[in-house]
Amino acid sequence: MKSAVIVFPAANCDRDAKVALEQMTGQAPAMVWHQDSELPDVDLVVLPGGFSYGDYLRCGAMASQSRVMQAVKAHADKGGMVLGICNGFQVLTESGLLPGALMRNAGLKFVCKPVTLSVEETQNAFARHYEKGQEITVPVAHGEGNYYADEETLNRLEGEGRVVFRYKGNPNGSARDIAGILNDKRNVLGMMPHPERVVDPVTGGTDGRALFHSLIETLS
Amino acid sequence: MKARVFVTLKNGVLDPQGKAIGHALNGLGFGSVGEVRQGKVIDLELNETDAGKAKAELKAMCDKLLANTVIEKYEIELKG
Amino acid sequence: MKARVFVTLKNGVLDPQGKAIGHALNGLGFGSVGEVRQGKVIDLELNETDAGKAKAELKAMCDKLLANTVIEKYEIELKG
Amino acid sequence: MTAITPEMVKDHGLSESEYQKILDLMGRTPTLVELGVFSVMWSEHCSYKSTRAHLKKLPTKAPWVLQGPGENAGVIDIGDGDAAIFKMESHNHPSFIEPYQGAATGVGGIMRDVFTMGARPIAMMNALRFGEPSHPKTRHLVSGVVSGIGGYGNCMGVPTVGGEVNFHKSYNGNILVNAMCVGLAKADNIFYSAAKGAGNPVVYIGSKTGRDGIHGATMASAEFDDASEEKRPTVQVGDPFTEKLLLEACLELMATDAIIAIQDMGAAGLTSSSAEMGDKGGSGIELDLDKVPQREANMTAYEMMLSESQERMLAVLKPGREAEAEAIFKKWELDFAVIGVTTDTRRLVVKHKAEVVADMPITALSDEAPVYERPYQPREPKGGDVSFDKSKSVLASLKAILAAPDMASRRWIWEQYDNSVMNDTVQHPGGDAAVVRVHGSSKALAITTDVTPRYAKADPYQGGAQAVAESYRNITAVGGTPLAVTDNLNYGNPQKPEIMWEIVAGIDGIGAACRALDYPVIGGNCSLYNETNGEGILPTPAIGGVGLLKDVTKMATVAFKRQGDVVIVIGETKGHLGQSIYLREIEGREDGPAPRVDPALEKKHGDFVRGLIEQSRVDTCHDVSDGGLLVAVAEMAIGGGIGASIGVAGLPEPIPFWFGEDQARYVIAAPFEEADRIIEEARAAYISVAALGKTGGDRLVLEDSNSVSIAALKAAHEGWFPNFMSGEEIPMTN
Ligand SMILES: Nc1ncnc2c1ncn2[C@@H]1O[C@H](COP(=O)(O)OP(=O)(O)O)[C@@H](O)[C@H]1O
Ligand SMILES: [Mg+2]
Repeated sequence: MKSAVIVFPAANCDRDAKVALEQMTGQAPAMVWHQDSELPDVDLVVLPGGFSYGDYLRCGAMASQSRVMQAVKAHADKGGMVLGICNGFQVLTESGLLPGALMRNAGLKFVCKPVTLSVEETQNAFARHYEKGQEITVPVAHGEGNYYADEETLNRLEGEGRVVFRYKGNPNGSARDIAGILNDKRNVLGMMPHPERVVDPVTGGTDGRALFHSLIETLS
Repeated sequence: MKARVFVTLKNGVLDPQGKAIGHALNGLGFGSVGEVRQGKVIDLELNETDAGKAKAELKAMCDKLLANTVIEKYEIELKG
Repeated sequence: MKARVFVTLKNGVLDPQGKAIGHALNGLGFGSVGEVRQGKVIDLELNETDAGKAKAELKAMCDKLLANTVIEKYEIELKG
Repeated sequence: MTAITPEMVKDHGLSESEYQKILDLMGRTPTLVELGVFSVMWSEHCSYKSTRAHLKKLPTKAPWVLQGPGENAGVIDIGDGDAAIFKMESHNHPSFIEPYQGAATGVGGIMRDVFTMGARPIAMMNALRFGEPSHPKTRHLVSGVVSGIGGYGNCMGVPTVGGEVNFHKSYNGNILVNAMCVGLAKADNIFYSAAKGAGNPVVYIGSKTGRDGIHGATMASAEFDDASEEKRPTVQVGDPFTEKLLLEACLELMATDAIIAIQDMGAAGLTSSSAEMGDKGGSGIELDLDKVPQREANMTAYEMMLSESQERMLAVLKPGREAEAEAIFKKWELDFAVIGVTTDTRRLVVKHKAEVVADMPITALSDEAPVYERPYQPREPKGGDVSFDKSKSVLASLKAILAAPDMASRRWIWEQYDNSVMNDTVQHPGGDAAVVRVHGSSKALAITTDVTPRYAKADPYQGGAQAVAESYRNITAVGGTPLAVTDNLNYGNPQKPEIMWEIVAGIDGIGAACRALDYPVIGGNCSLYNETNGEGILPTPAIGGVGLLKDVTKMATVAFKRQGDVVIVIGETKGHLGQSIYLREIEGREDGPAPRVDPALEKKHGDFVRGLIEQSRVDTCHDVSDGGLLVAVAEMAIGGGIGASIGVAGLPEPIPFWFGEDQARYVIAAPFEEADRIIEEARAAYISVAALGKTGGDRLVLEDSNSVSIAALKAAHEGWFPNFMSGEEIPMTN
């Protein structure tokens, strides 16, 4: 599986994403600068977590307008896989690749802690190595992860099996405990928790590995 | 010309920050305070003298970047 | 009565957000945009009919909670 | 040209004799710009004029110390060509005035100190002191400071992994915000601030200069009174986004060999960075202020020289490398300008609008800065009453202590900090020391900050020594070898002899402990004049310690891990109740002498415990500090969600035994056979050791009789902070 990580200014989890991909796939991802207008030939594009553009104005807003996002959209349109983690999820909603919006946490505070997620859907490229209903522990670290969409959109997401992860013990007020969703073509996943932080037992667990395994299996 | 853009949450979208402010004001003894909503104000200097053009440009800026119209609405004010 | 309070950074105080927004707008091709400053707008419902009293109360709220006058200034607008 | 009046001299915080010295050094009346430069360079903050003579007594050397005090941060060798670079610094006064921005810019400042030396920051710590919880400002300050630290650190993508918090009325009008940054570099690629050589370009990088915090450095050295809250000068606003770009751009430039010297612009911005770089390099510096990137129109030379705008650096490049450097900064969309040149004159020359506005010998700003041997007046260390009500229930007291403001869990704070970004945090906040892996290796750094101000008040010497000892223990308890410390000496007004004595004795205590423990001081910061309306804070010499774990998989943690482990205390329990949490929380008195530190014993016990961890014989360990033995055991039980049954046959006085704060102690837990061997070995080494009981169940059972559920202890411990803060105002972020 060939992958790329987009480097937005101050999206500071780009290295974490790179290390996790390297560890899981045995292959270093291409690091793509936000001002590049083309992507290398890859199967998976990762929009990493962090604070692109300082999260100024709105999280992900400025990054969604950067040049490279045109290429990411084209990649997604062609059916290429896109994974947006945390700030990356925010970039995906801001750029319209995923529906809804991520608002300030209901508790108004940044929250960093391991949370329990239930895997809701496994019939997709990102979660097939999990079991439906499986509970996994993955950390969150965000100030604006409160997923919002109108009722109709929420119903559609649920009806179409596009809610992949749900919180058990909602840390941010997210609608219907949503932690991660797919686009309608099921090739774009956005999630607030950080799977790349749980691939190494020394630093917090291995519950994120299955996500990468799923992608590797799908894409190679 | 100068312009001011207000970006506020749409009606119906929950505003926990506004609520917290209201709560805090009540707690400080400002009993007359009812609902509170918080938004953003963005002041811009524009190198543009035509009001019509300025408005159109500002609208484009809002749609593209300044507001997320899934949750927010905006108002534009020109200040001569 | 309804009121709107603007809380903005004092002149001369660095506004990183405003700076970044201006930069982004220029980058998006809005070349006419000069300086940009971002602030907060707070809309309040007040259970008070006397404009003078309302103003005084709002001023107290700003001084006490809504603004940090070390770096911020505020404006109050009554909306009938 | 502006004539200098006695009022202006006074407004610049210079005494008459200091001004006379300036006249002598200059041989003429200074210009206004020169007066401003003197005032900041000779301020307490920059010149350490009250403490310099005493700081010299601290031990600063060891074979692994690559750089001691005197640079932007200290550097230690951690093997395999790796170096750890760290420093701690205060942002007390700005944080009291504007808690969010004050704390945020404090974080930004200390990060720059570390990355200016070529290190990538990998961990942040914060040592905080607030007023009493009941004080009307406390909640607002806690909320603002914590969100400011998080706001900046989280955005930088550097994990904030620990710290400490105390509440005490002496901080009601003067909180303390001390931030520590630890970074990693290659030992052969460290950058220093000595601007050697003449004719080299001096370049400015980062944000533009505005009228921020002008005279911040002198403010940081002036006492607060009620009026100053009104006429406070502007506080700087932090821009973590720009700092993140600055970090990446600097590291990129540092990967080339274009840099001769580099230094961040901290307090007193352009003035102190240029003067210090010239001083260290034995060169002169000529600046042309017209070239300085400016945020505001019509800035004067005075304003530019004294501005404390954040996120800026000054560097000296090899000639001809400007374009290469500029390309890097342009790529990161940062300002870059050649604003001067090094000379061989040893003078700082500043030009503005084709006029020389300052021309002064650099040594006048450094070597010639005043040094004071301020008089000090020893006070008898506190003795006094440690009587207590013997009828009080031990377990009820335990529960109350676990929920006391100084003892309750700090989870409410650390969950607002991204403590796992960079994916190398091995031990998160909540343990004795944070453990952060050296990226790509199996070794790790252990990091802690410590001081017990109430001890330092009762006995400044012992308080200083105890801070070092506790930091040594915290690192040992996770299995680390303590290597070096940075200090942050927070005290009151040094012009008062009784406070000056607190400072002198504190430094002596720190020095003695560091010497005995082979734990040198490689950097530090002094924050004096921490008083409000003439009342000093508790002396607070915070110690930031760093140690090394060679194999991170052997790390120990506080939490009980198995049922049936034997709980062992290492070190002697005499039952020292003086200045204990017990006396304060249960008896309502801050009384008695501080516990005494025996550094030789600390070393002996520390080496023993660390040996057990390194040999993989012990994975569960907690040092005994605030609250004493029973609190330590309870924290281990809460951490693991496993109870214990403990007791000691024939205890004459349970209260001092369980709550006394004797030093040099650890609690460990190990399976039965291993425990037996450990006890035997300890005895053979003449180390005081005792088995307290066994882990198991879900209750803490004392002397086979009374018990309390771990769930109840946990609820008490976890509950206080969120309950206290629930009356909180809204965090004022964007
Ligand atoms: N301000 C803070 N930020 C992050 N973590 C903190 C803070 N204050 C305390 N902690 C964490 O809480 C735990 C307990 O702190 P403390 O009681 O000071 O530990 P110790 O007694 O071992 O020195 C430690 O892991 C510490 O790092
Ligand atoms: Mg400890």
